[in-house]
Amino acid sequence: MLHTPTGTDLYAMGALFPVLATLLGALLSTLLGFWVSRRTLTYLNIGLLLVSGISMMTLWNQGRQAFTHTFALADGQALTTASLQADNPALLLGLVILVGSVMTLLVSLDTAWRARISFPEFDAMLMYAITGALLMAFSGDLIVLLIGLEIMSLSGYVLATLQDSRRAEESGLKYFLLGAVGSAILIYGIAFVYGATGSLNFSEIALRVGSVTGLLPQNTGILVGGALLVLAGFAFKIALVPFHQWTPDVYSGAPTSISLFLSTVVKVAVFAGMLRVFSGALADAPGWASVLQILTAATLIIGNTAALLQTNFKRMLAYSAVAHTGFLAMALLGTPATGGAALTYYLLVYTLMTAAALAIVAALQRSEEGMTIADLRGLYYRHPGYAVALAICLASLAGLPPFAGFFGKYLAFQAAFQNGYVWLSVLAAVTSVAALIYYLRPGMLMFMPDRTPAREYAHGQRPPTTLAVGLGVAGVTLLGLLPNLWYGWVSNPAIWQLLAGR
Amino acid sequence: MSRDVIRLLPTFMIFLPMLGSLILLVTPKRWRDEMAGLLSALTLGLGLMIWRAGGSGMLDVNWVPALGITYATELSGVSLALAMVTAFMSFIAVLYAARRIPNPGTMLALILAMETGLLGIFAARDMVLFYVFFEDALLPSLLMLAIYGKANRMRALVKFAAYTLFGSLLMLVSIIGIKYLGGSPTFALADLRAHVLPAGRTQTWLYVAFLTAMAVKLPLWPLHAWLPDFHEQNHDSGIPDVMGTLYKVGGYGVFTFGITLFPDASLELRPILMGLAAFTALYAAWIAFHQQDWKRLLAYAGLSHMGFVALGVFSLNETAVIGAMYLLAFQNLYTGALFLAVGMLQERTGSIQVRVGGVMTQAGALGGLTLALWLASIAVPGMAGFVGEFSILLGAYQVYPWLAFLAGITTIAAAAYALTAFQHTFWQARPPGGIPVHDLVHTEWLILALPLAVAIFFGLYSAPALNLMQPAVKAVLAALGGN
Amino acid sequence: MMIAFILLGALAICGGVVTIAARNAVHAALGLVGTLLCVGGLFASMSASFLAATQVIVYAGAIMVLFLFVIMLLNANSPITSKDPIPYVRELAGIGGTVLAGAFVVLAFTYKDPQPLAAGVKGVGDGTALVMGETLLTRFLLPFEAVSILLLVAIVGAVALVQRPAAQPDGVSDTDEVLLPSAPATVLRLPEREVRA
Amino acid sequence: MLRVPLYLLPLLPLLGFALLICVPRFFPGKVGGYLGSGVVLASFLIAVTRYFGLTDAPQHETLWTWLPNMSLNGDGTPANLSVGFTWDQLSALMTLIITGVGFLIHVYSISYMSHDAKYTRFFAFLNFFVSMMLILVLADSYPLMFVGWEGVGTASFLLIGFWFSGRGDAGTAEGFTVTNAEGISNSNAARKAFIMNRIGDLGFMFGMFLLFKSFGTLNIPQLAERVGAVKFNQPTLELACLFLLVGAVGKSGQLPLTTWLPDAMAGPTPVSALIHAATMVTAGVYLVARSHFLYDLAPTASLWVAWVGGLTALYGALSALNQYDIKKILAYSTVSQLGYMFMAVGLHAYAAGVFHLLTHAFFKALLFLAAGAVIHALHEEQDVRQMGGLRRFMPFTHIVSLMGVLAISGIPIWSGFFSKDAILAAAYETNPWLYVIGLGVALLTAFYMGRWYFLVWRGEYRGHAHPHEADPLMTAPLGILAALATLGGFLNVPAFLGGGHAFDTYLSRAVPLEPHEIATSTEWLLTALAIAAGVIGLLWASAEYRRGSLTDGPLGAASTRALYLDTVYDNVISAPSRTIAGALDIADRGTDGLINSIAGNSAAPGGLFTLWQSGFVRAYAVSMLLGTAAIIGYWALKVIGGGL
Amino acid sequence: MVPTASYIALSGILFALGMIGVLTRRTAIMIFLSVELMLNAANIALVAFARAWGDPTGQTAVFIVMTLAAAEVAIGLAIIVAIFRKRETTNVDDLAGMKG
Repeated sequence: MLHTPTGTDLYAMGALFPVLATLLGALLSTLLGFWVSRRTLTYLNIGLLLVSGISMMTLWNQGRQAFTHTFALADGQALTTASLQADNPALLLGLVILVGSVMTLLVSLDTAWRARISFPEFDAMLMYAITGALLMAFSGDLIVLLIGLEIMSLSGYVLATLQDSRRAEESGLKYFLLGAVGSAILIYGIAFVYGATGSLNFSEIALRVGSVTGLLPQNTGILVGGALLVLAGFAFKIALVPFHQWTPDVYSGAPTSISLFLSTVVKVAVFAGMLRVFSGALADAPGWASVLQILTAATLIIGNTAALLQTNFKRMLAYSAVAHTGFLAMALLGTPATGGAALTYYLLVYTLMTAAALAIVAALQRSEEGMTIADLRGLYYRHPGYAVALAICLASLAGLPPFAGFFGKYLAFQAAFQNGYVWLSVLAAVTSVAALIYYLRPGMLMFMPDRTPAREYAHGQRPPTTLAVGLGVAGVTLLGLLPNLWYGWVSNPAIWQLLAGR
Repeated sequence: MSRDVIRLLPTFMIFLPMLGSLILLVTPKRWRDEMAGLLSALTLGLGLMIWRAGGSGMLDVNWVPALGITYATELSGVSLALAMVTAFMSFIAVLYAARRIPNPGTMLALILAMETGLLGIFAARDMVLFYVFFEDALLPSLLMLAIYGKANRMRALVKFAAYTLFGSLLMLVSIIGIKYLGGSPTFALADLRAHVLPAGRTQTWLYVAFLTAMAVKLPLWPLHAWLPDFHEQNHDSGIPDVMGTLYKVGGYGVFTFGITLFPDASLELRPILMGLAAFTALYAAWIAFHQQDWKRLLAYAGLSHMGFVALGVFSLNETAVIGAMYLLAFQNLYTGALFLAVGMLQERTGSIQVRVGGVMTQAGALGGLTLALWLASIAVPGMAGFVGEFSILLGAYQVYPWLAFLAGITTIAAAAYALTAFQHTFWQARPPGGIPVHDLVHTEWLILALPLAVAIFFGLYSAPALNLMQPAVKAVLAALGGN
Repeated sequence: MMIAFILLGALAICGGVVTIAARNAVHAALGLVGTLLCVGGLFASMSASFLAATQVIVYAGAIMVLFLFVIMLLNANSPITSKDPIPYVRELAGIGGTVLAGAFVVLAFTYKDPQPLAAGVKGVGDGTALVMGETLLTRFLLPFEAVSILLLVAIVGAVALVQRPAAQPDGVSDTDEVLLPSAPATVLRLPEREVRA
Repeated sequence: MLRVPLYLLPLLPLLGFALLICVPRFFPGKVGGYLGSGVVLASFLIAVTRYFGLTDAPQHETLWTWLPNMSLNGDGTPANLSVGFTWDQLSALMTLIITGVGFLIHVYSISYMSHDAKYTRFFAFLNFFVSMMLILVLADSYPLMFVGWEGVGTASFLLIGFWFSGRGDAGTAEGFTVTNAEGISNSNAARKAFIMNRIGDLGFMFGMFLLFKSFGTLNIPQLAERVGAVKFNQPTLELACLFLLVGAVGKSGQLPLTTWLPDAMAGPTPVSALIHAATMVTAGVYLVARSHFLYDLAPTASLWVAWVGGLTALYGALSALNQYDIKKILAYSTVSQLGYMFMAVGLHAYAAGVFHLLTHAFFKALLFLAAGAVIHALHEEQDVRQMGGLRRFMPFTHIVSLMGVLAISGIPIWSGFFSKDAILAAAYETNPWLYVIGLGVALLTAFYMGRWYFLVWRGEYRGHAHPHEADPLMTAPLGILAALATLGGFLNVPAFLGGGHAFDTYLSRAVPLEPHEIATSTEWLLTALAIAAGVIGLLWASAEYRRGSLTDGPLGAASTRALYLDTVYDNVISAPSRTIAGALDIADRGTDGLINSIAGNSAAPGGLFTLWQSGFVRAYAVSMLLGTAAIIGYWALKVIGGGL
Repeated sequence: MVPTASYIALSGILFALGMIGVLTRRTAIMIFLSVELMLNAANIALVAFARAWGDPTGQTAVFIVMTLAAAEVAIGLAIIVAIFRKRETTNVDDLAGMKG
C-alpha cells in the first residue's frame, strides 16, 4: 500500500520536513538570540511548530521514507531500509509531541521570567529537544533513535539545570548522571541486539527476528539480553520502577514549565521509540514482555502509593507521572494493533491533562517549589476559572468520565486484558483507587471555602497560559465526549503493523 | 407524537438538567431559583410525556464505532419509573435548596448536574454508557460534599470516592471481559445479551467484579462504610443527602445488567448474595438503633432498605424482584423527604442530635409530617414502602424462608429505631429554655407533603407503577429461564 | 592473537579497577586512560584500525585531557573521607556488579558467530577510513548529519550553563511578590489546617 | 334494597380524619368532635342498611389491583391481588360493633376531651382508627386485612401517645421534671405497643407467606376454595396457622405479647374503651374466626390457640387481683376476657367466641367509660385507694357500672352470663383442663370486679377532690351501653333455656357451627357452676370489703407487677439488644481504619519510603543497578536452564 | 582468531565494573568516568559484533557513540562546573535537598 521511493531525492525529503522545521527554529533561536528578544523568538518557534504540524498532516497516509537503502537479502529478494520514515504512527506521535511542545512554549511565555530562564538559549534548547523527540518518532533504525534520544536528553539535562538555583542544579545533576548511566545501558543493549541480528535497522531486525533466516537460534540469548537492556534503558527515560527515582526530584526541582516539558514531550518521544522497538522491531522476540509486565505492576503500585504520601502538589504530579507511566506501559503489553492505538490515544490525553495541570501550577505558584496541596484550599473562590480547569484535569487524570482520561485508562486496560494480562488490569484497577484518592484531595480542597489569605501568585492568569490551559481542558473534555475525534485516526490496525517499516 | 420523537425524549430528559446547570451560571442571581425550578419541572414534565407514551423506544447511535461503544438509551418499565422518581425528588430538592440555601446558585447547578447523571444511569442501555453516567453522577455529589460539607468532610469524601471507584473500576474490567470473551460486537445491552458467556468460572468471576461496583452503590455490607460518613458530613439541609439517596442505583444495575448478562452466575451465587442482603438489612437496622445523629440514623435506615432491595433482586423471584424495584423507586420519596425534614429540624433547633425533646409541642406540622414519613419508611401498610417490602419478603420466602425470616426481623428493629428516635426528638416535654421552634412555613409544607402524598398514593393504588415494572421484570426473568 | 587479547583485556580490566577504586581522582583518570588505550588495542585486534586510531586520539587524548583539566580545576582529586550516607552501598554494588558480570559472561558464551570470523574480517574490510567513510555517507548519512545537531546542542548547552545569560523581563508589571528563584523561598507558610483532618 | 358501596364504610371516617388533621383550623371548638362523631354515625347507618341486605352468600366488592402476583385467575395462573371488601355475617357484625360502639364513644369523648388542647386532633385519630378497623374487618384478602391490622396499630400508637409530652406545664424546671416523666412514660407505652404489635405482625406476615407458598393466593375466598381443592401437607398448614396465631396474639395482647396492653392505659380513657377493650384487641379473635377454614383443618394449632387463651385468661385474672389503678384493673380483665375468646375460637366454638366478643364490647366499653367518668370527676385521679363512696356523688354512673360488673361476672340475665356460659360449655366438651381454668378465672373475675366495685363506689370517699356527676353527653352513651350490656345476652339464649340460638344461627351462615351434643342436665350443671363461680367471687369480694382488707388483694406485689413479666422482658431482650447495637456501631465505625488514615491528609512521607527515596543520586543508581542486574540475571539463569 | 564471545565477556566485565564505579565513587566526575567505562564496554561489543557479521555499520555506530560520549562529556562537565561555582563541592552526596 505504501509507496517507498529509494535514495535521498527531494520527494523523500518531504519526510524530513517536520523535523527540519523544528531544527530551523532551534538554529534561529541560537543565532538570532543575540539581536531579537526572547518573546519574539518564542512566537516564531510556536509558528514553526505549527508549520511542522501542518506538514505532518500533509504527509498523512503517504508513508514517505527518507535516507533509504536497498540491498539484496540472503534469499535474493530486495529489502529497502530507511533511516527516517514518516509513516502514520510517526506522524500521530509527532503531532502529540508538538501539542506538548506548543503548550510548553505558551506557558513559558508567562512563567519564564519569574523562573529567571527567559533567554534565547532556553528556547534554543527546547527546540533542539523537540527536534530530537521528532527524530525518535520518525526514526527508522536504532542509531537514529539513539541520536534523537541523546539530543533530547542532553537538551533536557541543560533545561533542567538552566535556572540559576540550587534546586535546579541539583535536579540537573541527578538527571544527568543517572541519564548517562541509562544511555550507557541502552547503548549496550543496542550492541547486543546488533550482535544477535547483525543490523541496526528496524525492518531488518524485524525480518531477522521474525524468521529464523540470519538469526542463529542460539543467539536468542544475546538478542533477548539486548532487548532487556534496551528495555532497561528506556525504562529509565520513561521512569518505570525501579528506574524511576530521579523523576520526582527532577520534576520538582526544575522550573515548572520545564517539568511540564520533561513529563510530557520527553515521555511521549520515548514511548514512540519503545513502540518502534518493541511493537515493531522486536515484536516477535520472546522474554521482554514478561519482564515489562513485572516492571509495569511495580510502577503501578509504587507510583500510586508514593503519590499518596506527597504534600507538595508539584511533586505529587511528578509521582502521578510515574504512575501514569505504568498505565501507559500496559498499552505496550497489548498486541501492536490494540496497544499502539491505545498508547497513542492515551499519550495525547496524558499530554493534554498533565500539561494543563502543570501550566496552572506554573501560573499560580509563588516559588518554583510549586505549591503545597494545602495551599490549594479555596482556590475556587479566588481563581474560579483555573480552579475548575484544574479540577477537570485532575478528574481526567483520575480517569473519571466524561473526561478523556477515562477512555485512556479504559483502552489501556482493554489492551492488556485482551492480550491475556488480566491480573495486570485488575491490579491497575485497584491501584487507580489510590490514584483517585490523591487526585481527589487537592481537587476537593479547591472548592472548600477558606478564610485565610491566598497563598498563590495573584497575577498568574495571563492569556498565553490561559490559552494553553484552555487547549488542554477543551481537548480533554472533547476527547472524552467524542473519543472518535482522535481514536478514529489511531484505531486503524493496519498502520500499526508497519511500525518496523515493513 | 411520532415514535422517533419519543425515542429522542430520554436524551432531552437526560441533558436538560445539565444544560440547565450551565444556564444557571449565566442567569442573574434573582432569577436562579425560578430558573432551576422551571428546568427541573420541565424535566419531570418530559418524564410524564414518556410515561404517557408508555415508555420510549430504544435509541441506538454509534458513539465510538472503533470500540463498539454505542449511545443506546431507553426509558421504559423499571427505568422509567426510577427516572420519574428521580426527576420528582430533584424537583423537591431544588425547591428546598432555593428556600434554604443562601445564594443557592452553585447548589442548584450541582443538583441539576447530578440529576443528569442519575437519569443517564437509568436510561443507558450500553455498558460503557452506563459506566460513564455512573461516574458522572459522582462528581457533583463530591462537589456538594466538598463545598457544603462539614468539618470532617475530607475523610467522608475520600471514603465515598474510593469505595465507588474501587467498585466501578473492577466493573470496568468486567465490562471489557464480557464483551471480549463473549465476542459481542458492541457494548450495547442487546448485543451483549445475544453473546452471553457460557456458564462457568469466568462468568462467575466477571459477575463478582461487576457486583463489587453494585454492592458499593447498593450499598451492601461490607462495602457500605462510606454511607454513614457521607450523610453525616453533608450539608445540614439534607439536600445533598436526597441526591445521594437517589444515587443508590446498585439494585437497578444488578437488575438491568447483572441478571441478564450473568444468568448462571447469579443463580449460582444466589444463596450467598441473599444472605449478605438479609444480613445487611438486619445489621443496619440494629446499628441504627444506637445512633445519636439523625443523619447517621437515616443513613443506616436507608442501608437497611437497600438490604431489602438486594434481597429481592438477588432472589430472582418475580414477585420479589418487582417488590425490590418498587421499594428502590419509592424509598427515595420518604427517605429523601426525611432528610429534608431533618434539615428543617436543624434549621430550627440548630442540632441534628436525636435528643432534642418536645419539638412537636411547638412544631406540630413538622412533627406530624416527620412521623408520617417515618411510618412510610418502616413500611406501614398503605404506604408505598409496604408494597415493596411485603412483595420482597413474600418472594424471598418462596426461595429461602430462613433468610426471609432474618430480613423479616428487621421490620421489628425498624419500628424500634424509628420510633425511639422520633420520640426522643419530637415527643416528651420541651426542656425549659430550649429555643422556641416555629412551625413549617411557606413551601416547606409542600416539600414534605408532596413526597408523602405520592408515597401514600402508590401505597394504595400501585397499578400505574406495577404496569410499568411487571412486564419488564417478567421479560428479564424470562431471559433467565425462570427460577 | 590470543595472547594479545588476554594481555590487553587483563590490562583493560586492571585499568577499570583502578578507575573505580583509586582514592585519588587523578590516578583514577589515568587508570581510565590506560583502559581506553587497551580498548584501542582491542579495536585494532578486531581489525578496526580507524576506530583504534580515533579511540587513542580522540578518546584517550582529547576527552580524557578535558577530564583531567576539570579535575584539576575543581581540585576534586582529594578523596572524600566523610562517612558514606548510603547504607551498604559497597556491598550492594559488589553483589549487583558480580551478578551483572556473571550474567553477561554467561550470555556472551551462548553466542555463536553467524559466520566464520575470517569472512567477517573480510566483510569489515579492515575497518579502514575508506570503509567507514563509505558507510557514513550512504547508510549512515542521517546519523552523520544528526550527530552534528548533537554537538551543537552540547556547545550551546555548555555555554548557556557555564555563563548563564540575563533573563529578559516579559513586560508585565508584577514586581510585587516575584521571588528570585536562587534566594530561599520567603513565602510565609501558614500552619496547615483542616486538611490534616 | 339499595346497595350502598362498602368502601364508603371506611372511606367516610378516613375523610373525617383527613379533614381534621389537615385543616384543623376550620373546625374551632367542638365542631371537630361533632364532625368526627357524624362520620362514624354515617358509616353506622350504612352498615345497618347493608345489614338488611345480607344474603347467605358473602358479598364481594372488588376495587382496583394492588399487589403483584398474590392472587389467582380462574385458571389458577397468578394474577395481581386486588383491593376488595367482603360483606358477610361476621364482617357485618364486627362493622356494627365498631361503628356502633365507636359512635357512642365518640359522643362520650366530645364532652370528655373538651378541655384538651389537642381536641380536634383526638377526633382525627379516633376516625383514623375506626376507618382502619373497618378495613381490617371488611378486607377480603389477608394483605388488605394487614393494612387495617397495622393501621389500627398505628392509630393505637398515636392515641396511647396522645399525651406524649405530659399534661402539665413544662415551662418551669420542676414542672418539667414531672411533666417530662409523664411524657416519657406515655411515649414509651405507645412505642412498646407498636413494637410488640410489630412482632405479632411479623408472624402474621409469615403466615401469609407460607399460605401463599402452599396455595398461591392470599385472597381469602380463593384460599377457602383452594384449601378444599388442592392437597397440601399438614405440617405446613399447622405452621401457617401458628404463624397467624402469633399475629393474633400480638394484636390481642395474649401471652407472651401481653404486656403492652395494660401500659396502653396511658391513653385517654375513651381510647382505652374503644381500642383496648371493645374493638382493636378483638382483631385477633376475628382473625382466627375469619381463618376458621384453616384452623378447622389444623387441630394442633387450634389447641395452641385454646391454651394460649386459657393461660392468658388466668394470667390476666391473677394480675388484676391486686391492681390499684382503676383502669389497670379493667385492662387486665380485658386481657383475661380476651383469653376466654381465644379459648373459644381455639376450640372451634367460633360462635361462642364471637358472641363473647360482642357482649364484652358492650360491658367492657361501659366499664371503661364509667371509669373515665370517675376519673373525670376526680380530676385525673386514677388510684382506687383515693376513691370510695362515689355512689353518693354520681348515682347514675354507679348504677351503670354495677350493671357492667354484674355482666362481666356472669350473673344471669346479664349478657356476660350467656357468652361465658357458652364458652365454658364448649371447653367442657373438648378439654376439661381448659374448663377448669375457665371456671377458676370466672371466679377470679367476679372477685376482682367486685373489688373494683366496692373500692370505687362503696364506703367513704377517701380522696380530696369534689366529685360530680358527668354531663349528659357522657351519661347518654353510658346508659345505652348499660342497656346493651344487660340485654345483649338474649341475642343468643341457649336451647335448654328455651332459646333459639339466634346468634349462632345468624353467624353459622358465615362460620360453620359445631353441633352441641351435651345432655341438657349437664348443661344445667355447667350453668349452675358458672353462676356459682360468679356469685362466690362477688361474695368473697364483699366479705373482704366488710373486713376492710379489700385494698390489698391476694398475691400482693406479684399481682401488682403482673407476675414480673415486664421485668423479664427488659432484662432478657431489651437490654441485651441495646448493648449489641452499641457494640455493632463501634465495630462498624472501625471497619475502615485504613481509608481514614489515608484520608486525613497524610503527613510527609516517612519510614522505609524515605529511606529509599533518600535524595542521594547514588542511592537511585543502586536501584537502577539492582534492577538491571535482576533483569539480566533472571535472563541469564533462564538461558543456563535452557529456557530459550 | 579470538572468538567474539570472549570479547563480549570482556566487555561485559568492563560494563559491570563501570556500574560498580557509578555506585561507589562519590564525586560527580568520578561517577562520570565510570560511565565512560561502560560506554567503552559497549563499544568493544559493537566492534566485536561488527567483525562477527562482517558488517561495517557496527564500527560506524561505534564512531557515532564516541561522538555521543564527547557531547555528554561537554554537557556533564559544564553542569559539574556550574554546580561547583555555587557550592564549592563535587560531592554528589551534598546534593540531596529533594527527597521523599
